[in-house]
Amino acid sequence: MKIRTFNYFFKESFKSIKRNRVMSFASVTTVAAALFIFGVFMIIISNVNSLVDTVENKVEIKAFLKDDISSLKVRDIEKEIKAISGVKNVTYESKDEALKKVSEQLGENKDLTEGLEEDNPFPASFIIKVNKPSDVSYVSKELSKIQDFEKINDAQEIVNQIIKITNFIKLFSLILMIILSVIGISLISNTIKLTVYARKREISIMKYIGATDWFVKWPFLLEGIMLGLLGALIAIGFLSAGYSYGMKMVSPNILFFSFVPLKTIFQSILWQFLLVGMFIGGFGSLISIRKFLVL
Amino acid sequence: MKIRTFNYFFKESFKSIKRNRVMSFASVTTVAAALFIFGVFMIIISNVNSLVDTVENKVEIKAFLKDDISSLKVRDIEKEIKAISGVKNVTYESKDEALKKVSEQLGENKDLTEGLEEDNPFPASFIIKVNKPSDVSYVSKELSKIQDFEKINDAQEIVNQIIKITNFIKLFSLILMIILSVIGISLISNTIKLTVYARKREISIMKYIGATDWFVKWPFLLEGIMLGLLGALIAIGFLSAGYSYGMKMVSPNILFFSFVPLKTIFQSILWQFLLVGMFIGGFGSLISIRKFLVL
Amino acid sequence: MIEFKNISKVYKNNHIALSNISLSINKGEFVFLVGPSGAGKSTFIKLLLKEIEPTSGDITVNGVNIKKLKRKEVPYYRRNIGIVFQDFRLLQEMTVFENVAFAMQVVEAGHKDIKRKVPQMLSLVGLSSKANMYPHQLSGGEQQRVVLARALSNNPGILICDEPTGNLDPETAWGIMDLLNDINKSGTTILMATHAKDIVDRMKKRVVAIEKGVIVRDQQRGVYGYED
Amino acid sequence: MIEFKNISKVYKNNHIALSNISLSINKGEFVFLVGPSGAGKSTFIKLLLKEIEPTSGDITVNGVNIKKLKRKEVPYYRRNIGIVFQDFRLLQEMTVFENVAFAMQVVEAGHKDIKRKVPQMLSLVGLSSKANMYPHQLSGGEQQRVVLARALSNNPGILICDEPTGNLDPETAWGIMDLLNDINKSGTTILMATHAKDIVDRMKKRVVAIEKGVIVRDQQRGVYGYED
Ligand SMILES: Nc1ncnc2c1ncn2[C@@H]1O[C@H](COP(=O)(O)OP(=O)(O)OP(=O)(O)O)[C@@H](O)[C@H]1O
Ligand SMILES: Nc1ncnc2c1ncn2[C@@H]1O[C@H](COP(=O)(O)OP(=O)(O)OP(=O)(O)O)[C@@H](O)[C@H]1O
Ligand SMILES: [Mg+2]
Ligand SMILES: [Mg+2]
Repeated sequence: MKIRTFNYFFKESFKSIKRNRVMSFASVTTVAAALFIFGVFMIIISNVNSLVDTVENKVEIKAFLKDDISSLKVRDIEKEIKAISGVKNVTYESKDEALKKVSEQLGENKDLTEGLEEDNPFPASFIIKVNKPSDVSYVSKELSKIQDFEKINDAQEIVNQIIKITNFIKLFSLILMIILSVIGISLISNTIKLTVYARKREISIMKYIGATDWFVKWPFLLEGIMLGLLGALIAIGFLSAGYSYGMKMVSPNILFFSFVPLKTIFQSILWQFLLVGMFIGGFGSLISIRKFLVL
Repeated sequence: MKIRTFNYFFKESFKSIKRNRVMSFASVTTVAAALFIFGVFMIIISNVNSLVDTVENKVEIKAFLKDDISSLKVRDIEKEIKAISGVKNVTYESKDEALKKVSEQLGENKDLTEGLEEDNPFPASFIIKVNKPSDVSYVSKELSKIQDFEKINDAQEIVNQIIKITNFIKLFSLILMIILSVIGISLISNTIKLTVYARKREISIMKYIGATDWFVKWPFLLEGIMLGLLGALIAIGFLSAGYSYGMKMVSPNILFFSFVPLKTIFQSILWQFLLVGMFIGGFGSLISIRKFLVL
Repeated sequence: MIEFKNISKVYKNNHIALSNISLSINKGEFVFLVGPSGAGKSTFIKLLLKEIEPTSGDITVNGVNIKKLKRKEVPYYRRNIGIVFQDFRLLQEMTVFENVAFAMQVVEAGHKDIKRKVPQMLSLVGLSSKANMYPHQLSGGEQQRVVLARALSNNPGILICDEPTGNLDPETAWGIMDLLNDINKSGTTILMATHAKDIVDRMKKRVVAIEKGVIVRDQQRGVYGYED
Repeated sequence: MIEFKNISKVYKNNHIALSNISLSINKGEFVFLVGPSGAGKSTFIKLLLKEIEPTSGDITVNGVNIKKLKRKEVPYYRRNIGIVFQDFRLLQEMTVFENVAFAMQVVEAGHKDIKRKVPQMLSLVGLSSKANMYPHQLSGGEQQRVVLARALSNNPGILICDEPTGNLDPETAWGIMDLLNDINKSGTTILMATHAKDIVDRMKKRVVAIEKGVIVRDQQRGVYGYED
């Protein structure tokens, strides 16, 4: 294809976008809206994931040491624990610290532990964090092989619960994403179909005066791609603005959780959205134009 | 308007829907998609609200009684508490029950409370549930006027936190709903604009042969309403099916929370969606057709 | 009945299509509007239809100054005017029958009237056998005849034809002219823009010749008058 | 050069538009296609354009059986055929200049060629002053001339005209005919469907008359031959 023909296609697409202002606007809005909704979900999901990570991070195994174990032995055991695969980090909690914790747990009844310092009944323990909640059962089995523990508290029930909730959230987001993609693509391809439909006369005239199929297709393809890109850019703009505004509004109200930073989200969606916008626009054009090419 | 003319309009709208199959399909899909997304959010929000309700329900004030108060006096105090506005219900917790609770709280360290039965150091208390979290501060002030309490524990901080989170969720849903409504309406009105655009020749011919503005508008209006209704019905269908399937899938995995039943959700969305679908379709038609009526 | 008073029409690009035209046509007249391509014939017709507004001057139809018609009144005004367009303007998605019936539905005619009148109109223009075909399945001349049937379906007081025989063979064209003559005799005013020299010459009706936006001739029982 | 061999065309509704037509047209000929409305003239032209396929028979153009052309080859085949449509088929969103330039862009002509050729074509049909107007701003005759300019812009070997003077006044029509005559003399084969009796009679070219889908007359230096 000659370069000047390509230039012509570009000019033609721009002219056509300008000429069919209403329809171009509709297409861009549709792409932008679909991607925006998509983006809202992506942001929600990535925040939920980060929240889930935070919660998962809190899954821990507590292994209570038998009484009268020397601090030298403690260090050996710590090394042993660290060697177990799946263990993320290990914290030692001495008898004194355990007592302090319990008295804090009791809250307004803390007087209860007064005087216990001398004959502290609470055992020292290791608090072991694992990489994934699903590592808990393996790590806990390995720990039970070490003879120095009185008792291993692996909160298996809570862990299972967390695994289930996480899986549920992931499944739900996946399903929702698939549904939204299908809806989005069908909306856009319908819009472009309508654009082509409104120009079928033009297409038929082109065919009569000897235009090849690709000559007819190219401007539509470029137009679709440009509209898709524009829609993607608008969606990205609104998402970024909305998210940073939303974070500012909401952050002071939420103590236990920090938002995924805008930059992280922006980096991951920018190229994805531009590519998806281009693809949707171009592909939508091509499938929409096909049936009008048969003269 | 004559009845036969109205019949004609109806027939005309049906014919036009059939004739413009592609475009009608696009409109219905758009309405259905917008309402579906809307519905997904409504379902999420109503479940979140029910979750929040569950949590809010757990907000309680604990008022510890001074020692040596007769069970007769206790009953008087209970009546006094119940009279405070905002109080939902009141439970009495005796010294024995308090001790049992603490020993349960201590978990594996429950041996600690052994032997304390004889000289129980834990005070009896009233556990007061309030209607709304925001009632806590008033009720707690009123309680402090009763002289028989050693201490009133109103967990003001936790309550504030919950109020903030609830408000945040409500604000977020509101904003999201507004955004989605605007997007939905603009999508639909654009689609209908395209439909009208593709038929502008038809409209101009009608005007030439002496059709009144309303004669031109009616079939489009009816067509819009029918398409909107159809879209709403499809959205309702998919939502109901999807929700009941989703509940079945997910319910066994979640222990702490029960879903809002399908019937409740269905009842609230059915009429809303049908009305919104009708409105969007009809209104979308009318605003889209306006500029084409000027000959 | 139709009165143009000092009508000028200047298009947005400053093209003067009609300049200071005055003309009156009586009820029941048959007037040919002739003139070279671009003379302003279609502009004249569009003004009469209130599709465009004159730049200056007044048009009175049946005693009503159509400049002063409200938006709401325009459709009722137009119902009294049947129109045959130069470029057909048929609804592509409707059959021949439906296209004609449509014009009657627009003016809220009864179902029975429509059922009775449409076949009458179609046989009048010789298209009974094509009633269920779509415009794209018709030849150019057949389409033009459908437009004529549509224009006549509501018994308009005025019939305007812009080049109604341009796509017709002489035989069919004369058939149409005989028809128009009959309609004219039954009282309908007819205004016809045309280039068909032999038709104008033989019909011996009033001829109004426009050139470059000016009436250059207005002749009872006139001829086409341009050398070819 | 153009050869129709036993061509029949039956439309889906079983209407027989052409039945067993055989005809050959030599390079450089000027042929009038005449016949009443609905005779099958446009059908003949559509077959030649490969817009529709014959029900039976073969069409050979420049030695190529067009039935056997692949989908991909059809555009290149069509580029050799200039066509003036009965119903204009101009692009409403393009100016007169753009409409003509468009036809050249479609066949990937150079920018300079386009800049040079389009004004030439427009002045040929007498529309230089309307270059920047849109089709709806033109009179019917002006639109028809734009279509002619478009058809001629790529110097086609064959020029097909379906009723090219139907909307023109006799003077303009004769201008167009003179033009077609010149083009024909420079070697272009011309096939023209028309109802214009005086033009056919005076041009004294080959006349092929079709009636009800059958060739009833094929006459060198013929006349229109229908009584009007
Ligand atoms: N909307 C418009 N804007 C600008 N100029 C216009 C417009 N409509 C028509 N014209 C110009 O006004 C002149 C008169 O046009 P009109 O259509 O009245 O001609 P006509 O007599 O009907 O010609 P024909 O016989 O070819 O149909 C033409 O030169 C045309 O180019
Ligand atoms: N797509 C179609 N389906 C069915 N019948 C058709 C179709 N196209 C044309 N016809 C019929 O075939 C016949 C020939 O049509 P054609 O267009 O060839 O006539 P024509 O000679 O060009 O007439 P005119 O001079 O009026 O343009 C007509 O009776 C028409 O109704
Ligand atoms: Mg005109
Ligand atoms: Mg024809």
